[in-house]
Amino acid sequence: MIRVDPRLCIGCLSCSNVCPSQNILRTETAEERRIRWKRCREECDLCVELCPTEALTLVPIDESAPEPEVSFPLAGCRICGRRYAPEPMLRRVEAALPKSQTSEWVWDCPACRRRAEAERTTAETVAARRRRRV
Amino acid sequence: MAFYVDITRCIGCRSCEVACERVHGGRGHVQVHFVEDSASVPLFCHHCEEASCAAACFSGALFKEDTRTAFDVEKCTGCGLCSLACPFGVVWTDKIAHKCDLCDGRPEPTCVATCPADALSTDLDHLSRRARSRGARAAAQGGRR
Amino acid sequence: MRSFVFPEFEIIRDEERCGSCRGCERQCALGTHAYDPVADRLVSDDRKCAGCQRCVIFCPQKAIVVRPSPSFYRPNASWSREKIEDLKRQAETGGVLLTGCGSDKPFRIYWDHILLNASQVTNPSIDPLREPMELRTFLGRKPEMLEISREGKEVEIKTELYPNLTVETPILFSAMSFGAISYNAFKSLATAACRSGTYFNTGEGGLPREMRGEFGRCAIVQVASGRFGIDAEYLNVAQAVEIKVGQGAKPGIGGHLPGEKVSAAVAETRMIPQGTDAISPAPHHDIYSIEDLSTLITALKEATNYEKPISVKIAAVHNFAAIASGIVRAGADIIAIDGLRGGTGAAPKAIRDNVGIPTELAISSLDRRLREEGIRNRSSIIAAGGFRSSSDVIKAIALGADAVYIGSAALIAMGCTLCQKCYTGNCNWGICTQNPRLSGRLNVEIASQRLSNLISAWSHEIREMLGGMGINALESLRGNRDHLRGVGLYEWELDVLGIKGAGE
Amino acid sequence: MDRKRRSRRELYTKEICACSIFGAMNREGDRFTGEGVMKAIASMRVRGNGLGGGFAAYGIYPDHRDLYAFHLMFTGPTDPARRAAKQELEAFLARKFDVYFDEEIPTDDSVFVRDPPLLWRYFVLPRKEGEDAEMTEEEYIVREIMAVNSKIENAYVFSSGKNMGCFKGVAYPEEIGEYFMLDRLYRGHTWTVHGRFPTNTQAWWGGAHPFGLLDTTVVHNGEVSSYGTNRWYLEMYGYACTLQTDTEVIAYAADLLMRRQKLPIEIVAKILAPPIWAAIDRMDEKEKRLMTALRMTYGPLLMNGPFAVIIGETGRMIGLTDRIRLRPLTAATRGEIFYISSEEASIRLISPHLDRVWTPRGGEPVIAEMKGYEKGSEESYEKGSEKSYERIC
Repeated sequence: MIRVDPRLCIGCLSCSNVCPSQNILRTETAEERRIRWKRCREECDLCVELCPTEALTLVPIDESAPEPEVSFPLAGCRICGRRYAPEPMLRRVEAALPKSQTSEWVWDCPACRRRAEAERTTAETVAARRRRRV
Repeated sequence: MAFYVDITRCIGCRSCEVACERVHGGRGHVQVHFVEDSASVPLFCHHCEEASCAAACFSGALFKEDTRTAFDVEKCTGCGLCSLACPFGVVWTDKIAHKCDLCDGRPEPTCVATCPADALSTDLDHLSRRARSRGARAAAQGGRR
Repeated sequence: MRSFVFPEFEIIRDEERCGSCRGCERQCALGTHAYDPVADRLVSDDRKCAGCQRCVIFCPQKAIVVRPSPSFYRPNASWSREKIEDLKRQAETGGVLLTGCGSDKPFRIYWDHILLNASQVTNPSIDPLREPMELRTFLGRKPEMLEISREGKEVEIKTELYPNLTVETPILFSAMSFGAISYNAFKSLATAACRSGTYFNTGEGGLPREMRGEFGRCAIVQVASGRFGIDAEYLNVAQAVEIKVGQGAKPGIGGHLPGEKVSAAVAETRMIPQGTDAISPAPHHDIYSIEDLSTLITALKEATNYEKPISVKIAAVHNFAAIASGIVRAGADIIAIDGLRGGTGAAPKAIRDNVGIPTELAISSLDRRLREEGIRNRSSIIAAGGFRSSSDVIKAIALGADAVYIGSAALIAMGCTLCQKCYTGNCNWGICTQNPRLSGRLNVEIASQRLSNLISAWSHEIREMLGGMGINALESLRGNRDHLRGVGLYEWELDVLGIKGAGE
Repeated sequence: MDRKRRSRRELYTKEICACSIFGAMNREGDRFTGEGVMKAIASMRVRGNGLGGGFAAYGIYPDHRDLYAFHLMFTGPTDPARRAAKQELEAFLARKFDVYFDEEIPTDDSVFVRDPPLLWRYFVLPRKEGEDAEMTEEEYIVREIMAVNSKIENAYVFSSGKNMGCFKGVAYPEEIGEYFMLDRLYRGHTWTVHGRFPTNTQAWWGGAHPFGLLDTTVVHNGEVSSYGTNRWYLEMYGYACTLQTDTEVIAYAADLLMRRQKLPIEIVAKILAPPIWAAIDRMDEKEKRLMTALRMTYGPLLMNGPFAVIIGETGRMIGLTDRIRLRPLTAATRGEIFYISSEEASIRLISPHLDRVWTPRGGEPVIAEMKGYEKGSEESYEKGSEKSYERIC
């Protein structure tokens, strides 16, 4: 079975994605993301191998140990307010970005980023068309 | 290699979206975004020089290869860090990351080949030549450039 | 060049069951399985499959079957498929065919032709669940006799005793070096040996520094022809030193650890530059004769202050019994003999399958030879090569071995499926590889648990069989051929084994 | 199959048997006839089946006390074969020994015994010549006996001590006693007896017990499962095991340990029937070290399987059972007489009022010694007393 270090886990769901046996359950509501590792008897190690933070360890099965579970509140978008990602993930992304870049946009949701990008690139055209219309 | 979009020519037909989805098993990488009702813009992966998605990727699935940001589907775990790291919000994750691969293996990205308005190109020169000729034509007609 | 060889295996995927979870794709380091995102299904390339069965075991839907490819050449008693394909491979590569694990050729397995005795009426069998049943064994030189002085009730031993290894069960882990096997596999062996009161052998790869404190007390360290990883601390931290002269899978040739497997940790332990090939020469270049061996034995005894038994490991070849007797006279405290079916990480196939003699015959003739010369108690015999079960072990002991080395059996306990691709370094089970992604699959805690379970299971079975024979201490079975009978063996084979035929 | 081939394959046949054993010693050294012990062993008739019985008697040849008494048995299918064996043996003896006196062993032919061999006794001293001069007499005799037993066909030395003798054959022990007229002709201070129950029918005279080498004799009830191991260890020390019995290996082991290696009997008992490791691990350091050294060095001499033995020597009698005590043994004293027997009833039969009766624990020897007994370094024994050793350090 799997032992989880909740201090390291960022809630990215890699483990759940790669688990062939679907032993890592995810529950996502508008407010929070919850992950539960079932007491799995497989020793396939894929989740351990593919955890970005090495938060998981394969340990011998122990029937008495509780099933590990972690939950993360989702961070809200600065612009639209929609909750879109667990905060530890965003912090990790922020830390990983090249130093030359600004990083506050990380706290915008992808939809808002797309809208911003679209508005930026079309600003000139839109303005011109407005003028023409006027 | 990257995409260049001539926004003025985009007619918002979403052919690029459809073409991309067709090639990538129903999971496209292009999204045509409408700004009010006055403009449309296809949003693509920019294959950024300093790709923040590749920087955030822990498994090595995203990496810079020459000028493009390549994606190795074998290594992807679908963690979603790349989609959170894309400043343009064009990478998305659904058990696995979906990101433009420039239609690897085809002579030309499908979206470029498909665009009926000739708004897309992978060749910057093509666009700039066209812009120059448009300018020249306008000048010849005595109009403003 | 296009390969004319059939794929060895055929992969059958039950599309109904397959949930496209891609577990198989991630499990296979050889790239056999691939995900086709357009069709949302998995596809397999039979050619890449080594038959290790990793994907089969870990497919949560049990959707995969890997079986030998049914393709065939025209049946030909002389040209078997294996011979044809080996030849084709050589025509394609122009090189020596390498292989791993012990020989899989159908030489007679004598264990399966030997039967054990049991008590009836005249001699009560002993119930190992209720009575003590002793497997403790000492390995090393024993004195001819004990001289004892008595002062009233005070008894003193005047004879100086030789250093001996004490094992709680006569099963030791064979030499498998860090480098040939992964760090995790190596550590699992060490952990299990310490936990089970037995020993593991470091092989020729040295003992990583951080393991010395904890695992030195159950280590036998090896000095082989490449002299990798040897320093004074290495010799002294262990409980015994083994000089490796030969290996059952490749008698007469050396070893070759390819540079790709020499990772930073391996390089540090072996004391060689990272990424360089670690080549063990065929002979020890300071042993060209028995007197040179004697010198090395003495040198190692000096280096370890005469506190450790010195073992010499040789491959069982035609005249080995005479040689072994010379080795005992040269001062070896333990003789390890490795028979025909001994394993390897990499060996030329031609050598593995054609050189040596079976372990069973080797044990018997070595034991007899040493007894005839009256030097049997000057040296213990550890037999190696092809032990598959507790009954093999107990038969070996009845033939005259003091203990056995298990290699393949230990690896199988950890997950090995004997796919024989050890030499590629891409072991999907994380055993025979230095790829951190693959070796990480082998969990030390779980693997060592499997190993100590194996040792405990075999020990229990040995106790059961001993009790059935009415014997409650293993030393009373050693060399006790009276408890063995042969079936289906020729007269000469019974002669060499020194046992009667069944019913005789 | 020729002999060489047999030995290469070690195709030995081991006889399996269960038995009654009995021993009596007068610790004052007064001699008595074999009548009592014959009566005692007869009472344990059900423990035997008439396929073997024998006696060892100490102190029976006071007139030849300084000569080695060799009892010889010439077997063989026909009388001429036996005579031929005798001739060969005598030629051998003439080369190696000075024979002072020889005679046929007197027997009472009115007692029916099956297929008796030709029995002869020789009183000899060794004649050591050349390089053999360096050897001790005992070494020399052991070597030559091994040679006779393994090389001269149909001739077996079955008794070879000074002032003692073994008498044995295929019959119930009391019949053997009558056949050899032990109740009339001989008086000894120590007697050990054996009644045999072999499971195979091919009993032969040489295979009967007791088995003796020099003045050490062994009567034994049991089956040694470690026979093969014990045998190879002893063969390494030059003992040729030819009689195919467990008793033989016990006798040789006793000879090796007590005579050649001069180990005291308590130590020998700890070698033949050592304590279990669990017990050793609980001992104090010194004792643990000793026991570990013993088991390490003499592991192959551990007698595994059920047994009870009485080892007789001139002036000493030792009873010992295996370490988990699978066969019975009872010891008793009455005045200066010391008894060891398979069954208490047989002792009570000849001596109803006993001073003390006890059952020794598994693996712990009971030792009876004659007054004034001195041998080797064992002066420290309390003279003429019996002991059951709890611990020996």
